[in-house]
Amino acid sequence: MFLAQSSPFLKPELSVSKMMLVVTMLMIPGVLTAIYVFGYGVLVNIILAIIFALTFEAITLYLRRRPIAVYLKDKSALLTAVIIGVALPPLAPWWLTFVGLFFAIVIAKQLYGGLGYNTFNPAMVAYAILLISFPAEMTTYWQTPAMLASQFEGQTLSLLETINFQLFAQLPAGMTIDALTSATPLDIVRTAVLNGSATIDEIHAEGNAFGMLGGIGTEWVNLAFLAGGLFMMRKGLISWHIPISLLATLGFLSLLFGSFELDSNPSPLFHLFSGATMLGAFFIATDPVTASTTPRGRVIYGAGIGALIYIIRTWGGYPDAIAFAVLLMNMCAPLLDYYTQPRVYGHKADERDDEEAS
Amino acid sequence: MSQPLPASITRTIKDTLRHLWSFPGGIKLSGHKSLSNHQPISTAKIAKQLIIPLSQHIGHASEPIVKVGDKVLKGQILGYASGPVSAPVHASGSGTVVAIEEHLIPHPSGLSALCVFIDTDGYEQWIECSPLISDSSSTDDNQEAVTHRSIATLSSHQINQQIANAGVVGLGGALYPSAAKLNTAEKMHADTLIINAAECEPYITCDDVLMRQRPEEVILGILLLKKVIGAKKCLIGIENNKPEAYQALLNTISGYNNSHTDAQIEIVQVPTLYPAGGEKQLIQVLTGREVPSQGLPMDIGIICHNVATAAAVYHAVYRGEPLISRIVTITGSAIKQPQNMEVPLGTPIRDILNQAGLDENKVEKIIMGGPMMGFSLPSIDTPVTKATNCILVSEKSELATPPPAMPCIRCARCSDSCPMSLLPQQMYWYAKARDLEKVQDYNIFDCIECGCCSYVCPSNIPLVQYFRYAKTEIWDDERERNKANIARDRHEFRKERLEKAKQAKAEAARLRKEKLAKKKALDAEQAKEKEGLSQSNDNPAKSSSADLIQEAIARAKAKKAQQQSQKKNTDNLSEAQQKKIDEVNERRRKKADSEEI
Amino acid sequence: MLFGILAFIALASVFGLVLGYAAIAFKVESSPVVEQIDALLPQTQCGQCSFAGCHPYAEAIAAGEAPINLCPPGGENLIQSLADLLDVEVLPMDDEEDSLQGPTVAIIIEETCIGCTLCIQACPVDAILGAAKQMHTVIESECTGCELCVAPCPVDCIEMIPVKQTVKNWRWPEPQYNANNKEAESIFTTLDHVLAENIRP
Amino acid sequence: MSEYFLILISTIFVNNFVLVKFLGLCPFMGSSRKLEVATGMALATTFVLTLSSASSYLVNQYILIPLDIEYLRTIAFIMVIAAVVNFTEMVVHKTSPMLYQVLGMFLPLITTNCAVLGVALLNVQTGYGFFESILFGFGAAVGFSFVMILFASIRERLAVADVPEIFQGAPIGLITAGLMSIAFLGFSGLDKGLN
Repeated sequence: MFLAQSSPFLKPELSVSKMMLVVTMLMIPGVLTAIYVFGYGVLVNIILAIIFALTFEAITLYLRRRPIAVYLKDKSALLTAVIIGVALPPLAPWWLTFVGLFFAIVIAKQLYGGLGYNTFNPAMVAYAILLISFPAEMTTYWQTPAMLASQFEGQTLSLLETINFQLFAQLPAGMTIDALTSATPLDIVRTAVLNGSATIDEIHAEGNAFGMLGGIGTEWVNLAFLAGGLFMMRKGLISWHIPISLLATLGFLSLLFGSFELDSNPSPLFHLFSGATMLGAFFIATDPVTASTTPRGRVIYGAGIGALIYIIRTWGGYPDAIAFAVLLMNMCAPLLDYYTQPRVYGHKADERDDEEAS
Repeated sequence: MSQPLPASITRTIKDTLRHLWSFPGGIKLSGHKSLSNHQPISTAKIAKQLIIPLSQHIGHASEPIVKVGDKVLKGQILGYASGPVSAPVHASGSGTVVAIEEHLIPHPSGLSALCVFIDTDGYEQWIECSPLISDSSSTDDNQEAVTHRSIATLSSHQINQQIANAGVVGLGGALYPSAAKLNTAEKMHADTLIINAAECEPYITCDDVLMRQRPEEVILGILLLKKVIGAKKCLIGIENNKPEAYQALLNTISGYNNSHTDAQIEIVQVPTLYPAGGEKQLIQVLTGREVPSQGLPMDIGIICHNVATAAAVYHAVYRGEPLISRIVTITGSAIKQPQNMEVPLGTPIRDILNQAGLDENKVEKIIMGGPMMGFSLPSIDTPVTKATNCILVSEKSELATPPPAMPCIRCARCSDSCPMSLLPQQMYWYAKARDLEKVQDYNIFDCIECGCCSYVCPSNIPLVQYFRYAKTEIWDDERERNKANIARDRHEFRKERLEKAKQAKAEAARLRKEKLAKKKALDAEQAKEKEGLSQSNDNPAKSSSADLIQEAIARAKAKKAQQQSQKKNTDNLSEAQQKKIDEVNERRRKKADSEEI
Repeated sequence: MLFGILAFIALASVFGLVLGYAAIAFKVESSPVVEQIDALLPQTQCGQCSFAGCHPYAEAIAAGEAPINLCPPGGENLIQSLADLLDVEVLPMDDEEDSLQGPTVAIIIEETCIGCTLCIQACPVDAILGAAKQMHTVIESECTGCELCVAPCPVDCIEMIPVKQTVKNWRWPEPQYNANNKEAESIFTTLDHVLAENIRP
Repeated sequence: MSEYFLILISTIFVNNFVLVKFLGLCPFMGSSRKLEVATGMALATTFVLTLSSASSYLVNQYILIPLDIEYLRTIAFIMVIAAVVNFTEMVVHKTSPMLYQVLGMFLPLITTNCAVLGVALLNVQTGYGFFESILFGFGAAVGFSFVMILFASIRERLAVADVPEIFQGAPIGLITAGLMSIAFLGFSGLDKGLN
């Protein structure tokens, strides 16, 4: 039997499934660090998220009459689940994850046609919806980082106790949720600056927000994600454009504005190594489906996210802004793609402008 | 002959000093070239029956001038060139024409085309060849100088005529009649001749072995090409994975360059990066200049030919032999003895595969051309044509059928690897939606179909096939539109004709009636006169003739108006549409001469 | 109250006058949309739209009297481009079955033809040659495949055959083999499919 | 100066007319199938909104208030806007066919748009002066144009996506608009934070 197929006939090793798997694998250092810093809740979140993600994916694929096995095997849902699992508050109740994954997989992904067609980053849609709908749960269930737990005589939960709390909202006797949790560094700084209750130096002195580089606890998580991300870049799984331009813009803006009012503006390092900056820069913003695809477009896309992160963190209504910044730039991606087309071989540089003018 | 420095040394210095440019994208591929490039060029056995397609080139198919039953000699013309862009076809063996009918040809469509069938007699009897330069193989001390002098005595037109008569076409894959290309180049005063010896596709080694084993033919062919267009500069671009071929050419060139400074040929090694052998890419790497979109290399004073074409030119001029055979690489892991074979055109592919040893248990795919740009053969009973540079017979593990295409995840690997800086992801998106206008906005006609995008796609999307699909759909739409234009004209014409006929009929009827009326009136008048009444009858007659004139004028006016109101499709076009049409026309004019890979 | 109404009326009249003046002063002739539509139609003059040719159909569309989906030879592409031109919704083809056939041309079976010229009179584009009592023949390149000549023929000697596929007018098939359509593997990859598709009688 | 800046930021991002105030949804959904059309619509809206906030301010300040007929404000605004826009359309049609091709067919459409009336009424409610009114109208229009063009570019992509059949067209468009709206909530508090 001869096969009629168009050239080329050589096939490389890489596949979507493999790409997704490797990216997920490279999140492991960050995930492990997060578990160390924030306790077993992170692990429970991730496992719950994976279960929910695959279930929702399978159900919607079934309803849409699409081959279930093929699309479950592409592992894109897995990656989304892990990102949501890490991004949610470590002690988030199970239904938060459930609602989040529903919006991520069913609304933001499958209703748009599934893998490759979604306009918005599913994980970030979930996060933003949860943040708007359940602001209390999303900000209070942050377990005190391991570095601070001893200092504040905070209590920690064992794995079983964590599961018990997240699934059934039962704490071991004598423990209160307030004792277990504390505000995130970004939150502390923002509240202080907004209320004018403390200057940066005073927060420093208090020692519950600033670590060596960025936010206490989160700086290690950020470093781990940075390592994973750099490895991805080295392997050619992601191009440098988005993460570098994102981090550069964020750093530059915090440096620029930080040098005016030192009292109310934390250092660039704090911005880069707090919250979900590195996770966002390397694993969320680089989601190829929702990002811009042209070289110039990717630079603008990354820079836009970086700028929005700084703007919303500093002047906006939310302590961390990865989700909104990514969603806002997701919206711009098609337009960016359209207006940043590279010059095609043999065309003049200003040809496109001519076409538009005529 | 003073020789201060050995030529090879000056050459090496020049090479290292020469600035090379690069093209965007491109991919690194493993060459698999050592499979077939160590063996000497073998000769194919003459087949029992030769099947020679009449269209082995871009442009009009040649018109057969032999009849069934004719005896033909080797090298005899079978079909003559039927237009400005066409090439003659010759018999590649002596024998009898047994049929001129449709037969499966090597084409991705699996369609048939008109072929001449020759039952060979085995005598291999040549017709009389008339070379322009006699190729005396006597070991003259200063043979190069002699050769060169004799090239100088020939006129450019003379050489080109010989090339045209020999049916030489671009053997790199474009199949554009060489004589027509040289003609245009000469008219446009191209000053740089670039010889494409890159051969960047994996597996193919036919140019490589040609250069290694017959460098003399290549160089003399190049000198001839240079003479025809009067080029000042000549660059040979060769990928740096062919050191032996490079050395062979270098050794040959140094002789010519030393004896005649005006014969200057520069040979340049370019980095091995697919598709460095694409015409546009090679020009970019060597000169840093870009061929304008929808344009030709000649627009920037460059003409590009393949090494095999140069060798064919040599054969035509020095031996008077038409293009009736070519070197074919037979390779792949399902071939027992991979090799390069000089094959008479028209030989069934089955024959040469058997000669090279086909491992039938292993065969998975049979591809003509390379794995990046070739196509799978519809049948191995198709003949070898001027386009057949390589037959790649793979086993299953070698070139697997791709898994089903997943949706595009917009990872942009395709656009990062595109040597033309296109955005395959966007073109795919719109080709899939059949939004042909948008696809053209994204410059689909700049795509050279090199296959880099499909190769790197993690979703296994057959991008190149989508682009080919979109291109052929666009051409089809154009044909439909042209046809609609013709149909409209004819319909309008018919309506006018019918209208005229009707008017003529009505006119005739009216005239008849008038006559009758006049007659009646006359009769009546006569009767009245008879009755003795004196009354003038001029007025009615006068008025009726005035009416006639009025009517005639009105008719003429109406006709004029009708003619003016005749509309064509092209009358009410927006600027953008007009622009597109111009583009299309431009493209059509130049399409034929596309890239040589 | 009354004052308000009066003031309002005054205001309205002023605007009315200004607009009325502008309507006269800045009058603009509109562009002929009929010709634009006609340029898109395939010009088969087949009358399958129930109008007497393409131009009348274009007039009807422009006047809003006919929907845009009555032209089977134009197919889905035509509907799409008409929808774009007129900025209306894309409609499904009125008669789905007809649009599925590929392009055809008429041929006259020469043995049967009696030379009655009826088909010549029917042909909207004068693509049939012949004279009374002489055998007729179709100019294949001019035939639009409208089938108008088939019915008048008294001896049924006109047949519609598909346009012959050649290497020049062959089109690459759209890739069908993807994750959503795995069954397409056999269709897409085997050459039998290509052969069956392209070598028509 | 910073006050004007804040008006712009507030109307473009924080209180975006379409995504946060849900005004002008009709053209937002209706003319966003193609990027070119949406761009034309956006430009036309910018034009009309700016013009109408200026004219309605003038009518309010110099006709309605002196004559003490503010209770006729809504109807008066509708009339003024309709008249001004129609007049402009005719002038543009006659004088600049190029501009007419971009704006022309949309001008009459937006005349009756709630966003236009909304801007005029909000201007009066907030008690903006002449320049502030114009700025407010312009900012609202820029915000509208911004999301309109983004939305159109997204919808062009969606048109080809493998969206489940029952969600094709308007449904997925509305879901997209909803998600855009959520993204725009990220700007909430920005006007206060900047102040």
